[in-house]
Amino acid sequence: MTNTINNVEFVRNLVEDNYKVNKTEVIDQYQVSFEVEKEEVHRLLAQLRSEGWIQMSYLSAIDWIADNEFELVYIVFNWEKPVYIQVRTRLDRDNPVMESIMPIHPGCKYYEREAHEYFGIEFPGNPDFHKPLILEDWDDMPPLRKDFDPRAYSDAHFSSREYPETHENTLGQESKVAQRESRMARVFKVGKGGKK
Amino acid sequence: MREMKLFLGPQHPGMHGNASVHLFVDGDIIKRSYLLPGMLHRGFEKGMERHSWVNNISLIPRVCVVEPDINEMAFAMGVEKLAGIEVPERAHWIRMIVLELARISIHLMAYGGLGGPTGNYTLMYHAHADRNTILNIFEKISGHRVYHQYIVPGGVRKDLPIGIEEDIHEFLNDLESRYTEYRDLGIENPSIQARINDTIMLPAHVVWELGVTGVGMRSAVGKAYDIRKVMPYARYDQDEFDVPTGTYSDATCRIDIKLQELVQCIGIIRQCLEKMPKGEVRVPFGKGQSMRWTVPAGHVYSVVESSRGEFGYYMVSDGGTHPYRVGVRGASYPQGLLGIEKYLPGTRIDDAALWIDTMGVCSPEIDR
Amino acid sequence: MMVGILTGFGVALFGFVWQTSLGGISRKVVARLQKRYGPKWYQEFLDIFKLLSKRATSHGWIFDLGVIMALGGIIATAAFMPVTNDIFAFADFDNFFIYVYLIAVGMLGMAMSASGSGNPLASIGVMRALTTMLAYEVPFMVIVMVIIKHAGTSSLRGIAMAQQDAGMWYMVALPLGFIVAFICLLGMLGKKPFETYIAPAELASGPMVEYGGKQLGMLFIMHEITVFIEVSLFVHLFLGGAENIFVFLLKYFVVYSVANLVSNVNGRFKIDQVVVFFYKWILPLAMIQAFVALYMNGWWN
Amino acid sequence: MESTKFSPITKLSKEEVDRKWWEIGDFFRRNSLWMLMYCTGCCAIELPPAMTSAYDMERLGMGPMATPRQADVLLVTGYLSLKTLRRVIYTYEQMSEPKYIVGFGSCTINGGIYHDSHVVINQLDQYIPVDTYVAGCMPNTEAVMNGFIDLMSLIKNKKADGWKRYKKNYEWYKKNQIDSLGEVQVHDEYHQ
Repeated sequence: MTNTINNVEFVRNLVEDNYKVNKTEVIDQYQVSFEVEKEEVHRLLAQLRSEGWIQMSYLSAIDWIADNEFELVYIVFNWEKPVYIQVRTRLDRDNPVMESIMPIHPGCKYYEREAHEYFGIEFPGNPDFHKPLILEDWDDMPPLRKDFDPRAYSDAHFSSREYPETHENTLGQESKVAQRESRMARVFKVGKGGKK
Repeated sequence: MREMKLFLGPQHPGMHGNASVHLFVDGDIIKRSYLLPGMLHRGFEKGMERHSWVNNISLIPRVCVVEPDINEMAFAMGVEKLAGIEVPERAHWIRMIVLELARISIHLMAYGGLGGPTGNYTLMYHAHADRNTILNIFEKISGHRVYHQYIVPGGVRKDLPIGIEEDIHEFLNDLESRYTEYRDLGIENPSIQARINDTIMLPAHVVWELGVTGVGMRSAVGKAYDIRKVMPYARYDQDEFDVPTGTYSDATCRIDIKLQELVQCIGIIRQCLEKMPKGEVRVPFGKGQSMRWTVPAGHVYSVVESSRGEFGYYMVSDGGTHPYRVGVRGASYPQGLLGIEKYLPGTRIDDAALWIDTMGVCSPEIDR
Repeated sequence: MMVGILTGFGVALFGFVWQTSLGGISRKVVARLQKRYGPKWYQEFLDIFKLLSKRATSHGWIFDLGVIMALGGIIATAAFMPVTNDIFAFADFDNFFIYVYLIAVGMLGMAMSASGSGNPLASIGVMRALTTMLAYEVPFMVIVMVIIKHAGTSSLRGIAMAQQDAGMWYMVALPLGFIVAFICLLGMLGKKPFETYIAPAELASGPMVEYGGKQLGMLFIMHEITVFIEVSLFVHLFLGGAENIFVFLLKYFVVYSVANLVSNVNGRFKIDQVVVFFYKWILPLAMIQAFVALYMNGWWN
Repeated sequence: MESTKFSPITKLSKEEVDRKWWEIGDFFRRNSLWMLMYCTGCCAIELPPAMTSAYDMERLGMGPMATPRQADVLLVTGYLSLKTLRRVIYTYEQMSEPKYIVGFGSCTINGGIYHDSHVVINQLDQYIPVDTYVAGCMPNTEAVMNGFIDLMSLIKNKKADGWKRYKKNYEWYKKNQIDSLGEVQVHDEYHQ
């Protein structure tokens, strides 16, 4: 294996010369991540594929709800020059549309379907991205968005087992409830900035 | 013959996981087939965002039930890379022992799984008997047979119990002595060879198109593409082991590669047991309040070589006490969904269950 | 006549009880082969009576009639089966072709009810059962014809007496024929190398997919008696019948456990491989044996 | 004076005769339980060691069966997502009476580690009648074998009557199922 340091250098020069890269991060000698504009993703992935980064490892999205954006991540890998390249782009959160990359990597047809189902991102070009894949008869918003609360959905739809609070004293010990309450009180006092 | 619809459905003796394959059959030949995933979906990635970094240690191994240690290792390495923790030397070697023991147990289960669809139940019984010895060793090491929660960010939960080396050595010698018997019962058995020779092919262009990794890729491309060699983690670079490869990838070649990998794992564990230094096993994280431990912001994709291929965790942290986003790249995702849709048609019904086993499709990884 | 009918039922009942207990014992033998203990020896009885105690859904009258026809046909066949030289139901009705004809009645009954159950897996299983039957019947018939030609009579007891008088079993006299017949026996019993029609991994136990409590119990009884017929047929044809009951039981036990052990170390063939295997390897062997036995009657008689 | 040797034979009423036959049937049902080969969740990884040479379930007379028609025990192993629960209900209703259910792991008792997940039900008992539970998040294989022996003793003293409960208050179960699952009808994407 060639020395991995110059692999990362090779990748950085290759990408930064021909594309407008917002941010570059070298995580370690095996991983590099680039933030690129939405329009350049296809060209970048096609060129990386021709350079040898042929395997599409992962495709998913992150929901930055604070700045109202989705972030799509494509991770490609080259077994000859072992560097994982993360290509990240930002999409607007209200109508997230991203051209499908099936012509470049046919293997990511189901990754895109899953991203659509979990985040609601449209992938025109992928023949059946809108079909339900994992969830069946799902009536709520796409579940992996940050503003979806699974606990509320679970309490609303599924009844859970109630455990009675009555702890009857079978062994004749003196009750421990008082100790428990005083300990909880101390914990809250500490929690609210009280001295240790 | 009009086209019939059959279900290699969620409830089927040939289907090991819990996914439903819809087969459109003409006579015995499969015309179209679709995998319907989602039976084992439990909102795992959403659950990760609701648990703190330390709570996730108990949720992580429950992703893929067949190889929990691979998930723990990938999660631990990711968190260490984000937080910049340096794991003590002995922990590296203990992690390698646990990972390789897990790899032996998975290969035994996969080899025993070959007995199910082909009908040779004796092979399945023998393989599961040996796998159970490994589970007992794991119970001694970590207290639980299947979900160990043993590899944690910062090293290993606690040191190996005293006297575990003898158990491991005894098991390895016993397994090695019966290796030829295993080969005769399975791969050299003419009635099973009739089922797996020159069938269920995986040509090289399909490997690149689907993104198949691991044994499938190594058996088709012929190069030693193994993450333990290409991107060595946890002292794999200080161990001598070679990676078996092949170019003509039919079911026999893939199963043969798995058996040769089994032998390599035995060699790795023996070297680890000798080279393991004494000393610390774990670096504590989060100065006492481990529930409020925060990991600095960043993106990382940590990868581990599982028995079925490249198993990756894509982790994003925004500096809080909870992971912001965790994506799991299952090793059998490409073969499972796209592979079954494009490359299962054309085989017979009897080969469907065998196709799913030898390709290593594991449905909990696909649904998460 | 009445005595004949009663002994006929006696033989069928004996065949069922003996084969079921032998099935339990052979499950323990196979368990030891697989490094475990295995069930109680009377486990097969427990399974059958448990099935008979359960309520089950019925898929129409063809489904139920077929099961009754299958069980009736098989019990009728077992009634004609001679156990030893002097224990038999009907003196001159133990002709070989009676068994071939009556077994077909049982098998067709089961095929009719399986396809009546409406499950596509069951119909595929039935198709496979008939093709496997086609595959192993032809070589078996060739060998049996040779035996009948040589023994001069086609009555089972006659063949057994011929072997006992000559003191030379057909196993030794027709070695190739013995091997061919044993492999065909594996096919008849539905043992592992040729078990494609009840393959759980592909067809979820083939024709027996839709059978529930009582029907499945009756099918299990039918299967046990079928195994009894086939193995005792094999014993009479090749191992020279039996003078007394213990010799018969011993020969039966040896043949059945050898077939069981062979089957438990082999995988399953696919359906086309089964037919190709029989017609490419077993049929020529049977032909060679027939040619040697009929035209080159030199060295052994 | 009547002879004390032959006490008059008390004429058993019809119910007692049925109960006697049912007890004999219970003996056979208890000693030859057939489990359904259906790995619904992640606790199913403890079944192979239980079935094979390590713990050998066949000693208890249990064996895996291929289809719901032939099986009498449905092992609900592990958590149940909505999709799996629809198919488990389908399978349960196909099984022949008398049928039993064993719930594996804490996910069938109270949702376990996925109690806050939007796809996993929290309490299996609301949807199908469960006869006995095996606790533990992945119960140990010994616990699995103990669960089977518990089921056998339940059958012995006639407490394993889940299928009777299901028949008696069928509407209650159906209402719970419809509330949580929307509809129990299974129509997949590829149903033509």
